[in-house]
Amino acid sequence: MILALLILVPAVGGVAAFFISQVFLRRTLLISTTVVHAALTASCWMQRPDPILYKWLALDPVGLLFLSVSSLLFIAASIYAIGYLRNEPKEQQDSDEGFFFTNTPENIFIACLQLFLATMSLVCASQHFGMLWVAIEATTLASAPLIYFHRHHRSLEATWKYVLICSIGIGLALLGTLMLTVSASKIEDNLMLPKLLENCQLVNPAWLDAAFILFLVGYGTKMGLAPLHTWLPAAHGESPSLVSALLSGALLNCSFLGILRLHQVCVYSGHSGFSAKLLVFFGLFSMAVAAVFIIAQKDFKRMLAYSSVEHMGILSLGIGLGGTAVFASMYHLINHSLTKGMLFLAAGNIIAFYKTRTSSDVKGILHRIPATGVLWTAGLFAIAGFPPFGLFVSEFMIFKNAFDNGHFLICSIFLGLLAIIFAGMAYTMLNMAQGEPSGKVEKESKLSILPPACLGLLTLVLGLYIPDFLLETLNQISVLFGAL
Amino acid sequence: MNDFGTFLFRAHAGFLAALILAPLIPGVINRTKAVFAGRQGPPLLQLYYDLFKLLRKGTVYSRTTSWVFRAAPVVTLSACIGVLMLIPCTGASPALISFQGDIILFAYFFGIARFFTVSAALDTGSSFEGMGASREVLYAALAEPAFLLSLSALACLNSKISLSGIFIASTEHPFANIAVIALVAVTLVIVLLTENCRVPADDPNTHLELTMIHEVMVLDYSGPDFAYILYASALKLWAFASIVVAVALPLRTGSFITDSLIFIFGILAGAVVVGIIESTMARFRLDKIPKLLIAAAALSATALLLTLTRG
Amino acid sequence: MNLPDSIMIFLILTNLSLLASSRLNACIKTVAIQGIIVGFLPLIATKCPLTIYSYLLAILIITVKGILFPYLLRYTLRSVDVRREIEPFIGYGASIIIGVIALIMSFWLCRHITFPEPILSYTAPAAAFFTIFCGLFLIVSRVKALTQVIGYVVFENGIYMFGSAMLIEQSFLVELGIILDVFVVVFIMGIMMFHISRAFDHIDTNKLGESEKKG
Amino acid sequence: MKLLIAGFALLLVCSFIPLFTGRNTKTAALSVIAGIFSLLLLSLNPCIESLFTGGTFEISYRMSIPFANFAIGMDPLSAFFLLPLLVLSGLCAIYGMAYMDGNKHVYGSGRSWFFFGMLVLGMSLATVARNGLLFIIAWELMALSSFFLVTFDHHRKEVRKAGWIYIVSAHFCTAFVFLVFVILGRNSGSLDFESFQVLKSGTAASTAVFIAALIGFGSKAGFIPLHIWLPEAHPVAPSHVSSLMSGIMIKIGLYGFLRTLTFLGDPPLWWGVTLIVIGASSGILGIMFAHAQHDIKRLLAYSSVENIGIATLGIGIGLLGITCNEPVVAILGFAGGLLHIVNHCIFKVLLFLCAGAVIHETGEGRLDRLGGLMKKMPRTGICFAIGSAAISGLPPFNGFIGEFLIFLAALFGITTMILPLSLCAIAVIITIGLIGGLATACFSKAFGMIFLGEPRSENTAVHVEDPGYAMTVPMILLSVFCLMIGLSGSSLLILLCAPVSVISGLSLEACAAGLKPASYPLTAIAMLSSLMIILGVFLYTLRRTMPRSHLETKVPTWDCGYARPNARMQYSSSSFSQPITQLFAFFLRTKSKNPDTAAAFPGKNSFSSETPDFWQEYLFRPSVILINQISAFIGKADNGRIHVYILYIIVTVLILLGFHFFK
Repeated sequence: MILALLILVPAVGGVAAFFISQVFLRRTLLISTTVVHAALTASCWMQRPDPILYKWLALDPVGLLFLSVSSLLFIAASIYAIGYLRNEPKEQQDSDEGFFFTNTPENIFIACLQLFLATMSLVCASQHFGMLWVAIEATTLASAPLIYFHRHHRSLEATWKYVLICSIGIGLALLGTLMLTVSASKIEDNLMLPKLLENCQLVNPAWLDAAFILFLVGYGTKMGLAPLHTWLPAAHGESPSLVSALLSGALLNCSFLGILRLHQVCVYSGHSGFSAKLLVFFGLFSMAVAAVFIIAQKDFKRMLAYSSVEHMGILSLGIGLGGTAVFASMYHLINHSLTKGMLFLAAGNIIAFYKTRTSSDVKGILHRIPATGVLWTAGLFAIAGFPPFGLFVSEFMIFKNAFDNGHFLICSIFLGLLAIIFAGMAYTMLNMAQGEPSGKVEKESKLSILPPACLGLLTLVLGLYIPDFLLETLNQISVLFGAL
Repeated sequence: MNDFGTFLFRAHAGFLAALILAPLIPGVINRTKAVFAGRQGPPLLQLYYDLFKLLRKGTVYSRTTSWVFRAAPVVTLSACIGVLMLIPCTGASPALISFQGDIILFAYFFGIARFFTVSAALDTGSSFEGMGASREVLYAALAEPAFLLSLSALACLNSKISLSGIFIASTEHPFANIAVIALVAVTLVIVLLTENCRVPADDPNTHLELTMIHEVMVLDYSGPDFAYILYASALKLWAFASIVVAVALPLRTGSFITDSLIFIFGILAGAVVVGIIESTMARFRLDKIPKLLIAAAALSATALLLTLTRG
Repeated sequence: MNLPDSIMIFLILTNLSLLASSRLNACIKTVAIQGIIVGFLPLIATKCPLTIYSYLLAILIITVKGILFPYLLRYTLRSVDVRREIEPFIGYGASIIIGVIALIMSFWLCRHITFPEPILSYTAPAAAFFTIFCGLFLIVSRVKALTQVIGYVVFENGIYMFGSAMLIEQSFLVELGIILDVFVVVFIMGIMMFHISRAFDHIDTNKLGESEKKG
Repeated sequence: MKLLIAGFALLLVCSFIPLFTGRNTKTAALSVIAGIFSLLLLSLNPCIESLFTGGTFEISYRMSIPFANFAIGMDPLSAFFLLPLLVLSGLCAIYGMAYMDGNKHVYGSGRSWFFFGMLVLGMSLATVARNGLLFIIAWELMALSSFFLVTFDHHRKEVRKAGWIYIVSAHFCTAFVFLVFVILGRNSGSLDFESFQVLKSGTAASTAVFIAALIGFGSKAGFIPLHIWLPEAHPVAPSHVSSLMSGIMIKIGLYGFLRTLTFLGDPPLWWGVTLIVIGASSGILGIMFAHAQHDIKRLLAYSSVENIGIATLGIGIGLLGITCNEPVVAILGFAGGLLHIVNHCIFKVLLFLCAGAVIHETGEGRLDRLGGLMKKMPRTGICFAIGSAAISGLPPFNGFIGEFLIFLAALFGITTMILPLSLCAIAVIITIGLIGGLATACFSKAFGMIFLGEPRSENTAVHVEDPGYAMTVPMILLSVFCLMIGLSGSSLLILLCAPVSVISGLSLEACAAGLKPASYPLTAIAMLSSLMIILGVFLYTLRRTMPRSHLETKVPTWDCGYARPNARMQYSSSSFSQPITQLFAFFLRTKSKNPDTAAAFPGKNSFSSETPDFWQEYLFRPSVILINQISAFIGKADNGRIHVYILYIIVTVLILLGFHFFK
C-alpha cells in the first residue's frame, strides 16, 4: 500500500499541479508532496512495505537506498525551487547574445518535477526488468521539460540531445532486456528479478554477457559513463540548477540501478567476471575522460557535470571490484548525491548573482555572497574526497579494497586521476570563491542557502559517523553483491 | 693527582704561550717578505707595538653603526681565545679542554666570529665592506667542508675524533701514512691561507679596497676595537698554523720543553713558508679561489678514501 | 519460402529504400509501412495460442506506428516548412553500399550465433539487427532533426522485430508501457522540432552544436 | 589519557568560538589561546611521564566508519613532537593576537582564528593518532586549515596561486600517506597501529611503504623536489601562520616518516643512503636557493627545506648505523636528527615572528627595501640576530648542538671503517660543513640587509618601532630557549633517550649507553660556550677600561674617498649573494634584468634579479602545461555535434559486442 502511495502521491500531485492556477497553492502542493514522499520513505525504513502488482514492485535494500537518496534530494530541491521560482525573472536577457527569453510556465515545471519523482520512485521499486525499462524511459520524458525551463535556444538544444541520446541508449537497453529473456528462456517469468536470482544457474552465460553489454551501454548512456556521457554536460549546464542537482544526484543513480540489477544476476549466476571487468574498465575510463574535460572546462556547471561523470565512474569501479568496495560504492552514491546536490544548488545561487556560467567571470564569491561562498568552497573539498567528508570514506575503502586484492594498476590510475581532477577543480572553484571582491556584500535568501547547507552538513556527518540502520542496509547490499 | 697537575700546568703554559707568541707570526711573515723584496721591513715585534698603540687610542665610529659593530671585535676575540683552549697549543701537551668531536667546535667558533665580522661590515652601510663580506662568506663556506674533511681524514687515520687525541696519536706513529698526511697538510695550508686572508686568496697589503676581502671588512675600525681584531686574527693564524705543524711535524722527544720549542719553531717556520708564498705568488683572480678550495676539499677527500681503503 | 521469411525480406527492402530515399515524404511513407508490418509480427510469431491481448496489442502498434507517427511527422514537416530533401552527410549511394555490407554482416553473424531456443526463422534476427543498424545509421548520417526521429522509429522497429524473432512473449502491461514510452518520445521530439524551427529557422541539428560552442 | 581527549575536545570547542565573535577578534584569539594552553596543560602529564620513563599509553574508541577507530596514544616519540608543538603554537597565537589586531581585513579575522585552532588540533591529533584513518583525517584537517590560513589575503593573485599549489601538493602527499597505511594494514585487516605487524625488510611491501612514506611525508616536510609549495605558501601567509607552518607543520611530516619507520623491520643499506642523498640535496640546494632570495619570507621558507635536509641526514646516518650494527652511530644520528627538528622549530618560529614584526611595522618584506632597523627596532633586531646565529648552527645557540650530534655520529661512523657507513658519513660531514657555511652567508645577509646599515628606501624607515609586548615577548622567550638549549649540555640527552629508543627499536638502556659518548662533549661545549660569554663580557669591560675608551668620535662611514655616498649605494641583497649565485649558476639559474648601458646616452636604468624555483620552472610548470595541452587536444572530441555523440554510442556497442563475440 505504502509502495503504491510512494508512486501515486507524486504522480497525482503532478497531474494536479498542472491544472492548479494559483501560484501559492501549487508551490505548497510541491512542498507537501515531497515531504509526504519523504515521510513515506522514512516509514519504509521502519518496516519494509509489502510487494504489490504481482510482486513487480517491491523494495529491497538497494531500492530503498536509492529511493531515500532521491527523496532527500527532492525535498532540498523543492524547498530551493520555491525561492528560485520566486526570484527568477519572467523574462531575462541572455548574457552573451543579448536577446530576451522567457521561462516554461510554472505549472508545467512543478508538474514535471513531481512526475519526475513519481517515475524515479517507480524505478527504485521495480523488480521486473521490463517495468524497470519503462520507468527509466519515463524519467527521461518527465525530466525533458525541466531541462527546457529557460526558453532559450541553448537549453532547447541540450534537451534535444538529452532526449535523443538517452532514448537511443535506453533503446539499446530494451534490446538488452530482450536478450536477457533469451538467455533466461528456461526460466519462467524470466524478467522478474527474484525469479532470475533463484534460478540463475539456468541462465545462458553468453547471452547474459551480451545482455549485460547492452545494459551497460544503454543505461550507462543515461548514467553518464564515458564515452556515452555526451548529453550530460549540455543538459546539466543549461537546465536550472535545482534540476541539475536532481539529474546528477538522483537520475544518474536510478540509471545505475538498471545496470546494478543485471550485475546482481551475473554475480548470482557466477559469471560476474566479465561484467565486473567491464564495470571497472568503464569506471576508470569515465574518470579519465572526466579528468581531461574538467581541466579544460570554462563553464563551472559543465565542470560539475563532468565531475558527475567522474563519480559515476567511481561507483561502477567500486561495484566492479566487489567485496567491501560494494559497500563503499553504495556509500559513495549517497555522499555523491548529497555533495553534488549541494554544489549545484550553490552554483544556482552564483548564477543568480553573477548572471554568468563562465568561471573566469566569477570572482570573490566569498566576499559578495559569503554563505554561498562557504558552501562552494566546502563543496569543493567534499567532492574531492577530503576528510572528514563522506566521500573520503568511500574513496578510501575502494582504494583499500583494490589494493588489498592486488589491483595495483587500478589503484595507481585511481589515485592519479583523483589528484588531477582535484587540481583542475580546485583551480577553477577556488579562483571563483576567492579573489578580488567585486561589488558589495549582498543578501542571500534563506531558502537558497538552507537546502544546500543541510545537504553539506549531512555528508559531513556521514564522513564521521554511519548510523546503524544505514550500516546494516549497506552490509545487506554488499551481501547481495557477493561480499561475505 | 700529580699527573693531573702536570697536565693542568702544561696545558695552561701552552695556552699562554699561544696568547703571547701569536702576534709574532705576522711579524715573521712580513720580515720574510721584506727579505724577499730586498727591503729591511718592519721589526718582528711590529704587531705588539701596533696593538699597544691602538689600545691607548680613542675610537671613531660611523653614525650608521649600531651595537653589532661594537660587539663584533669582542665576540671575535673571545671566539678565537675559545678556540685556542681547544688546541694543544704547544703540541707537547693536550689542550685545556678536549672532548670527542671538538674539531667541529673549532670550526664553528670561527663561524660565530665570522658571523659577527660580516654583520659588522654590513652595519657600516659601506658598499666596499659589503663586497668584502659577500666574498668572505663564500670562501668560508667552501673552506669549511675542506677543513672538516681534512680533520676527518686525520680522525680516521688515528681512530680518534678529538684534536688532542689526533695529535697525540699521530706522534705515536709519526709518518704512518705519508701520502695521507701530505694530502691533508696541503689542504690545511690552503685552508689556512684562505681563512687568514693571505695570498693567493687575499692580499692583506693591497691599498685598493675593491680587491680586498678581510681587510676591507674592518675598514671602519679604529682604536682598541681594531686592536682586538688584529690580535684575534693573529690568534686565528696561530690556531691554524699549530694544526698544520702538528700534522706536518709529528716529532716528539718526550721532554716538554724540547717539544714545545720544536713546535714553536715549527710554527715560525710555517710563517716563513707563508711569507715565501706571498712573495713568490700573485693573488688569484676572484673566481679562481672557489676552484682552489674545491680542489683542496677533493685532496682531503682523496686522503680520506686512501685511509678508508687501507683497511 | 515461408511467410516469416518473406515478411522479413520485405522489411529489409523497406530499410534499403530508406537508405536510398532522398525525399522526406517518401521516407515517412516507408516508415509507416514498416510500422504496420511490424505490428502484424506478434500475430505470426508466437508459441502459444493467440489471446485477445495479442490482437489488442497488434491494433495498438499498428495505430501508433502506422498511423499516429506518420501523421505526426508529416504534420511537423508541413508546419516547420523546411526543404523536403534529406541532406545526408553520407551520400545515398554510399549509404546503400554500407547498408548492404551491414546486411551481409548481420546474416553472417546470425549464422554464427547459437540461439538457445527455437526462433521464428534465421532470417528474422538478421533482419532485426539490420533494421536496428539502419535506424542508427539514419540518425548518424542525416542532418535534419526530422530524419533523426525517423531513424529512431526505425531503430525501435528493429528492436521490436528482434523480440518477435526470438518469439519473446512480454506481459501485456510491459508492452503497453513500452509503446506508451516510445510514443511519448516521438511526441516530445515532435514538439521540440516546432521549438527548434522557431528558435533557429532550421531543423539542422548539425548546426546546433556550433551555436553552443559560440555560447 | 582521558584528560588528553578532554583537552582535544576543549581545543575543538575553543576553535569554534571565533566563528561567533564577529568583529571582536581579541576574544577570538583569546579563546584559541586558551584552548591551546589547556590542551598543553592536560597533555603535560602523559607527555612528561612517557618522555622520562619511556612508557606508552593508549586509549581507543570504536567508530562506525569502517577501519576507523578513535585510537590515540602517547609514547616518547609522540610526546617529543607534541610538547614543542603546543608550546610554540601557543606562542604563535599570542603573537598573532597582536599581529592580526591592526589588520582591517574585509572578512574579519575570526575565521582565521577558527582555522588556526583547527590547524593546531590537526597537528596535535596527528602526533597522537594510533589509527591510520584517524591519522589521515588529522593530516587533512591540518592541510585544509592551513590552506585557508595561507589564503587569508586571497584577494591578491599571488596568494591564490600559492594556495592552489599548496593544496594540490598537499593532496598529492596525502595520496601517498594513504598508500603507506593501506600497505601496512593489508595483512592485518585493520588500520590500528598496534595491529600492524612489522614488515620484514627486503620485501616488496616494506620497500613500497618506505618509498610511499618518503614521497608522502617528504612532500609535507619539504624534501627537494617536493618542496615547491614551501616558498610559495609561506611568503603569502600571515607571519604567525607561516611560522606555525614552517616551524611546526612540516615537522609533522617528519614525525609521520619516523612513525612509519617503527613499523618497518631492519633497514636495508639503501634506505639510509637514500635518506642521506635526499637530506644532502635538500640541505645544500635549500640553503643555496635561500641565499639567492630577496624576500625575507621566501628566504626563510627555503631555509626550512635546508634544515629538514639536515634532520634527514641525521635520520639517514641513524638508519645506516642500525644497518651496520653500530648502535652508537645509530643512536647519535637519530638523537641529532630529533634534536635538530625541535631546534629548527624554535628558531624558525623565532625568525618568522621577527620577520613578521618587520613586515608588520614597515609593510615591506623585500630585503632590498629594508635596512637600518636595528636602531628603530632593537628588541626585534637582537632576537633576529640570535635566531640567525642559531639557524646557522653557531655556538652557543641550540642549532649547533643538534648539528654537533649529527657530526659526532658521522665522525664515529668514519672511524668504524665500515666502507658504506664511512662513505656516507663523509658525505654527511661535507654536506653539513657546506650547509653551515652557506647558512652563515645566508643569514648574515638577511640580518644585515634588514637591520643593519641605512634604510634602503625612505618609506620603510618612518614611524617604525618595536611592536608591542604581545609580539615581542614570544620572540624574546624563543631567543631565550635558543640560548638555554645551547647551554644545557648533557641534560638534553635524558630527553632524547626515550624517543630515540622508539625509532631505533633499541632498548632504553642501550640508548642511554649509546648516548654516553655525547655526554661529556655536550657538557664541555656548554662550559666553553659559557666561558666564551664570560670572556666576552670580560673583554668588553677591559675595552671600557682602556685609557681613552671614552673618546668616541661620530663620523660618516669611511667612504673610500668618494664624496657623496648615500643609502642606495649600499650593498644590496642581490649583490651580496651574487658570488654564490654565480658559482652555483647551474642550479640557481638566477634571472637578471641587466640595464642597457651600451647606448651613447643611456637613460634611466635599473637592474633586477630573481631566482625562481628550479623544479617549478623546469619540472612542475612544464608538466602542468603539458597536461593542459593534452586535455585541450582531447577536448576537441567533445565538439557539440549530436551525430558524433551518437556515433560514440554505436561504436562502443559494436566494439564491446565484437569483443564478446570473438572472445
